[in-house]
Amino acid sequence: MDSGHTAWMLTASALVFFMTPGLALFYGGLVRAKNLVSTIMYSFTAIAVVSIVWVLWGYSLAFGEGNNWVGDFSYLGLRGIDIVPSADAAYPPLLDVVFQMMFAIITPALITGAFVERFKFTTYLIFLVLWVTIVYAPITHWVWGGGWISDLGALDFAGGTVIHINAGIAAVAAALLVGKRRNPGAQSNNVPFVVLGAAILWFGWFGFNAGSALAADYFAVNAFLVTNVAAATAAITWGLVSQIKNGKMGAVGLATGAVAGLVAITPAAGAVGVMGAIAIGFGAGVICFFAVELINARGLDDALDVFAVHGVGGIWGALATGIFTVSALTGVPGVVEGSFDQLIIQAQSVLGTLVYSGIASYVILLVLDKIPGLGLRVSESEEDQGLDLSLHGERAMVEDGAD
Amino acid sequence: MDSGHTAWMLTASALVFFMTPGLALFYGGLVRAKNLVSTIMYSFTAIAVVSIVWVLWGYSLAFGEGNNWVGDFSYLGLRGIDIVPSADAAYPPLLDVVFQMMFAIITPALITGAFVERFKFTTYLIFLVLWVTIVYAPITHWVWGGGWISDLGALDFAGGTVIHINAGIAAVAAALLVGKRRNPGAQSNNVPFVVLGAAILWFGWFGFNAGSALAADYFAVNAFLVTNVAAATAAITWGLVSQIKNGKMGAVGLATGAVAGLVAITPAAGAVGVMGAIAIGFGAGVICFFAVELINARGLDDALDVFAVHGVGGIWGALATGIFTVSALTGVPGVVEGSFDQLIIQAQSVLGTLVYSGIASYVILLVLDKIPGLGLRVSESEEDQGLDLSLHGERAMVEDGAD
Amino acid sequence: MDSGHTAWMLTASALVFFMTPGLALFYGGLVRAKNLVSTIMYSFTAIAVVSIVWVLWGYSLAFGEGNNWVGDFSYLGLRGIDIVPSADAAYPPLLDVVFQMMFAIITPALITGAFVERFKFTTYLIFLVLWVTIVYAPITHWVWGGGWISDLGALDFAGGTVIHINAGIAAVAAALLVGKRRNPGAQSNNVPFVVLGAAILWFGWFGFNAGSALAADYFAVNAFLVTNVAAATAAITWGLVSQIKNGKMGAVGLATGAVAGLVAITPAAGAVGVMGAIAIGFGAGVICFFAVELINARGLDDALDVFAVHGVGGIWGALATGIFTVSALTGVPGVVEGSFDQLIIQAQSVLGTLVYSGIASYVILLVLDKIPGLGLRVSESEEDQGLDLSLHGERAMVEDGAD
Amino acid sequence: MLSIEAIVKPERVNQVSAALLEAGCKGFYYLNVTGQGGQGGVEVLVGRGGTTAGRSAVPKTLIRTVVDDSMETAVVQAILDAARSPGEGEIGDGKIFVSEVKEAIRVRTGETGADAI
Amino acid sequence: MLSIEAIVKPERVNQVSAALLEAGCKGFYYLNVTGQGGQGGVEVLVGRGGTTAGRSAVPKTLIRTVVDDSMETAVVQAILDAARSPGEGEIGDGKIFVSEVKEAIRVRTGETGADAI
Amino acid sequence: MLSIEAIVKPERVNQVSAALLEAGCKGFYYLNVTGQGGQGGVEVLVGRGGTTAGRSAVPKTLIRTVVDDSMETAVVQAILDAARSPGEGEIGDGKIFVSEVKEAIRVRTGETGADAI
Ligand SMILES: Nc1ncnc2c1ncn2[C@@H]1O[C@H](COP(=O)(O)OP(=O)(O)O)[C@@H](O)[C@H]1O
Ligand SMILES: Nc1ncnc2c1ncn2[C@@H]1O[C@H](COP(=O)(O)OP(=O)(O)O)[C@@H](O)[C@H]1O
Ligand SMILES: Nc1ncnc2c1ncn2[C@@H]1O[C@H](COP(=O)(O)OP(=O)(O)O)[C@@H](O)[C@H]1O
Repeated sequence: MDSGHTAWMLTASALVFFMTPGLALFYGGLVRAKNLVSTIMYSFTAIAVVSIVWVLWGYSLAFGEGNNWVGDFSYLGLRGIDIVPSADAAYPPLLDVVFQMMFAIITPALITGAFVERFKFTTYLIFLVLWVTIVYAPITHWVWGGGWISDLGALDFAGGTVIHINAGIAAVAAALLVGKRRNPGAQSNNVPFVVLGAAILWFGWFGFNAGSALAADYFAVNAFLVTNVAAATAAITWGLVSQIKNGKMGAVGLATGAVAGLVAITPAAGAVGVMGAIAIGFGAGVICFFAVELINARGLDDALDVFAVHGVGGIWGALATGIFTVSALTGVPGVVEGSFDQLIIQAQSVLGTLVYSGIASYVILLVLDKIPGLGLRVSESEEDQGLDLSLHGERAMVEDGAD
Repeated sequence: MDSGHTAWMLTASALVFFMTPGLALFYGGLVRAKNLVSTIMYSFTAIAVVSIVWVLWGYSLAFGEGNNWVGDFSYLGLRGIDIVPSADAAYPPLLDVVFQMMFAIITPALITGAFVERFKFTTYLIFLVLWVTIVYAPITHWVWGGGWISDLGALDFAGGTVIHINAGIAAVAAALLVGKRRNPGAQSNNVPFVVLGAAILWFGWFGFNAGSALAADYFAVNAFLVTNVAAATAAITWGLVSQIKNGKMGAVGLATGAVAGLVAITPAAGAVGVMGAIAIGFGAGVICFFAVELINARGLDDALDVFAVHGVGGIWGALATGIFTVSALTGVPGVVEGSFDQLIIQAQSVLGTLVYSGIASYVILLVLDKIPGLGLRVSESEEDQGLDLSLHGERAMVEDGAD
Repeated sequence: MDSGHTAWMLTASALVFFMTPGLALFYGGLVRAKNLVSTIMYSFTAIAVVSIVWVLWGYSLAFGEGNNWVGDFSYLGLRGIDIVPSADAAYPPLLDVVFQMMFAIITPALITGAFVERFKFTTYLIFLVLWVTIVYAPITHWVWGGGWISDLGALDFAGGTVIHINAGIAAVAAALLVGKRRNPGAQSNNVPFVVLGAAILWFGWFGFNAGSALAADYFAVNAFLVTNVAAATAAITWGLVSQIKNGKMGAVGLATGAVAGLVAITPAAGAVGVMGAIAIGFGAGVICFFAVELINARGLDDALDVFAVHGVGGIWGALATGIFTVSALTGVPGVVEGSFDQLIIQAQSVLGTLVYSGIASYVILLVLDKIPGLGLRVSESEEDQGLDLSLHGERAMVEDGAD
Repeated sequence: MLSIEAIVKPERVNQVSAALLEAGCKGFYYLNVTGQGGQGGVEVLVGRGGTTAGRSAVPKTLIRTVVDDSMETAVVQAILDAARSPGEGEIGDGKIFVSEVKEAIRVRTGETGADAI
Repeated sequence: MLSIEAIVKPERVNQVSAALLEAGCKGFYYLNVTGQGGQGGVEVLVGRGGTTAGRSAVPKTLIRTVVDDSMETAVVQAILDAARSPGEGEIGDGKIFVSEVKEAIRVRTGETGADAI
Repeated sequence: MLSIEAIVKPERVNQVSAALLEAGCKGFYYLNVTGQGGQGGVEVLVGRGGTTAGRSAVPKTLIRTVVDDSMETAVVQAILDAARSPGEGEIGDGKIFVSEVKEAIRVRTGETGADAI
């Protein structure tokens, strides 16, 4: 056992945990004030529900031996995973469970951005359980549990496919099925929360990406560096595009750009150096900016642009990994080193994820919509009143006189 | 010296530090808007005052050789504790001082939840000094400094007795003496602060519990895992009980449930596995929920339910440790492994803490109340106006036109 | 390679990163509500812009061989810095780049406190690039890159000179050139943000100071301890001075005191023990409190007291390091150990920094002011309306009805 | 001149203000208030989610415009149409209050009376 | 119809609104304002806690109800009783302003006049 | 008695309130509103900074004082002077509305009429 690796992985796990509350604030700040509590609740309950699902059967489905497509039930309730590690382990095996749990928590929370301000809370709780089981665990198995994408040799250092493309396409399915808000498009109710949330995401992403080295080694250090550089580049790129187009650079745009950069560097964090990170960040800033425009113009009410940022950003990142990968780091050459092979592999992994997650998420939601007593969408008057008061019986902020 | 252990303990200390500002937000969000600054100040000044008391004499009273009841003055001003560690230490001894300092800070801050919206700030500053000296340091000595509870063989991995039961019963004393608010019960003024505060507490609690392994080892990893699982289980349990009872699940309830789960797992974090954690979390969710109801119905104005959450949750956790302890981890069997011995030891440690802290806290506050010029309670008109303006000369939020 | 040191330096880097968003909130809470977004943007864009400058040429200018005054271009774009470390390195060399990058980000962000509520955003973006290149990188080279201050033997453990005195005097230059606000002095718009921001700064400062040990060793532990104690002492000192002077202790004062204490202990964190920390913290509380008064009375509109807190606090810290340094830690005796030599060296390093940064910052800003199309100051009506709406097209908070 | 004030559901503000402009109002302002009427309040959780309390106060928005006497009927009708919930309307849809204004002055120019509004 | 507005201490709102209902008001609304009167302001810290400044403005709550002319005395008395600080009252307890309302309309039904309030 | 209300730019509130006191007002209050008039709204970014939307609503502050009839001209003039932007004034500088108040009562003492304001 290496206490240094263990120390870093403990820290990284805590950092990734912190991302979901960060996301709660980020998303919460972007919606209308009357849906702030509701938006926070989607993320917060993801922590509560997925943690339990994960230790009971999620981890087993993702990391159990199984086959090429899904794990098995050998680790049900974590039995068979020793608390006391074997002598030659770098760190205790439960630490994998912990670190991966944090990823499983944030992924469905990301999806909620698509359907904020109108999704039924009770149905959402059930959706969480089903989606993690049916969509998240298998795809994790594909990439990290010995499934077909890992066999393919796809590079996905910290989960661009598993987390971001997956959440992004599920968001499209959700936005399609839940339908447009009665009144889409509004100013963010709380810009400081948006920025603080984005900052916590960024902070936690150091654990996400550098932690994915699974050791306190030079991979972790490089991942840390490129993560910061890509996020910074994407943030300022987004800002400058906005400045050129609208004559103004706003904090919401900058924060969104940063997130887009973080998403894009995620699969590449173990594969590129600092120049690759600048390229990936720049690409994320430009591509995701226009993806937001385009998708909004299409009339899909993916309220907080989950697909444009996480889906498109994730796809860009996965492909860019195939473009910019440095063979000194990954052992495989990318397009800039003259080989298109890796790019094609990356594209296959992207496609597989898009197809499976898109269809499976759609079906899950469709079924939930049809089950009597469930359904995806709140009533018109609940939506009008805001979900905070109508579903949760709370107002986000109450001033004195109004007490 | 092991740099990995040192790295983790440094990190854990920082995480535990961060809990007190988290508590400030958590408590601050729960009160009326006119007392937000005041509530934050109670926690924030605890950091300032207790840090100093701790290095001057607090640490010495807690960890000095002393006797079964209290330490001594051998480490006054930390003299005798070498900056440069001996060769065979796992980490520098000052790191113990640091880590323990963070515990000493948050414990009195927890108490303040009982008396927010009406406790005199200047008296509070004096209370801080006295309480840490007279109540906190001795009880710490009992459990971790070689005192009677440690002799007894009680299991208290991360301080369920020292921190939570202790603060919980002191809260009762304080609520009794300071009396009811003129107008108890109100909506939380800021739900996002409540959630953010709870999230910071949760995040920091990984340092609190996993740091209490005092090493980056498998105890730390297991503690990390069970901490998260217990908190998650308690949160969703609380939410579901609320849903069943009121037809609504609110963010304040969920956050409170999470804290109850964190409290309950604290003494058990080194003693139980993941299934024990689910049981403890579930118990915390149900028991603390009804404890809140019951205590409110009794008419004790423990404003932010410190006893119901930290006292009752801590007692449940201490006893549950005796129930679910796995001998593979602790060397002693619990009730589920067929022995009641540990449960009885746990109960004794709970009782000792309740009695001593309850009485000593009561006496300290009583004396402060009687001293001319001090007193516990602000004037009626100060309470009406809100403590922010009347005691601190600040308004939590000032909008433009009101500038 | 030592995985423990690497783990701690990764963590410390993340912590220091988090300080800048903390600063955004801290500063954001202190201004008028109509400038909250704008104030946050200054800090947030510093992260985005400086990260890029740093990896492209900033690091090279600071840490390239060069001469006594400035580095060179040998590390341009980080070429020549190996991702894979040599066998005998304590941690990968890129980790130095990362850790130092976080320092380079926060320093210009600190300056912005001087000119909030009126500085032109587009000019600021250019200022960031120039200032980091022309002022920050050279001074870093002086102290840590083998320049004249390091030759002198000055003690600056974590950057009191490089960061705080440097930012403080640049703030004076900026305040002079941008001129007074139309309406200086107002209540803070959001005290909870001020406190949360200060808490994040404090939390991150553990990475800043203890990370500057560049290892998870006893220096780090001691730095951690004295950082906390100095901050605590300065906070409560500030509060008590305010209590004595005004009969009230406010949260903004306490938070400012804490920051002053953190600033002052920065250069001394590797040189003093806990008693020295109390002395330094106490001095910071008193000196910076009256520095604020004095400077305000002079009519310099350094809006958020950057010079009084970071400049004066930094000077006090640098000198105090010469006074309280313990030869057991640093190998050199301080005034309390009977030697004035170190104090004189410290004074020289302070003076050098004041003169160079003061003049260079003034010239940079003067030039920016004169360039047609740039200029430092927004128009009167933009200032009146608030920079959030006029420059960024965003309102910090939008309530429902106003949507 | 008349002051026409409507207390409406917050989610109707955009519609109501558009309707005012269409009806020919030159200006208006709105603000958030907390109100109680026939609606009997909204249920909220208090404490830690343990109890629901019938709350007497609901977030509303007050929107006000000052218009010429001649516009009264048109403006009132515009508000009624825009503020009423779909269907038959709901309790809580709000109230309109009309009162006299003696004088109006434009700050920029000092103009008074009908010219000022 | 009359509009009765009271500017009171924020901490009295619950009492005042209960008193209004008891006095027979059918509806009311309230909002936070910042006011100055005889009270001369409250002292606040400005800057970094270095200086106290006498501030001219104090948080107050305005509560307003529209009632039938006949209810004037009863409602005013109810407010006076509920809003006055214990003892002899304090500076800052507030003001009540009464003015005429020409017309009231219920949005849901379009009813007017006394039926609407 | 008269109620004099001014909707002004938020950044003018301190000046206007000082002017009111100077003109002899005994009390006033103010609150934030969102308004639209000739100014045509302010441009804001919506979504992720991708698009600017002409917004119809601008933050304004409403300041109100109740005074004796005799003070009307003085108070209106004081507001005009304090609220107008430097130079020739700007669109958005605001409006003043004057209306009748039937009665004023001081909560503390129960005094009515001119004594109460
Ligand atoms: N008499 C009144 N005076 C002042 N405000 C009133 C009065 N009656 C109703 N309101 C306001 O109008 C809002 C809607 O009133 P309500 O009675 O619920 O609507 P409706 O009559 O259409 O059912 C209330 O929340 C309250 O703020
Ligand atoms: N003439 C007035 N016009 C408008 N508002 C007023 C007036 N006089 C007082 N107020 C409001 O009433 C509040 C209480 O007034 P104050 O004079 O302090 O009370 P009291 O007269 O009972 O001592 C003030 O804060 C202010 O908001
Ligand atoms: N007829 C009106 N009724 C109510 N409020 C109005 C009216 N006209 C203007 N206002 C308010 O006054 C503010 C300033 O009006 P505006 O027309 O922009 O000023 P100006 O007439 O000086 O150019 C507006 O934002 C709005 O809140």
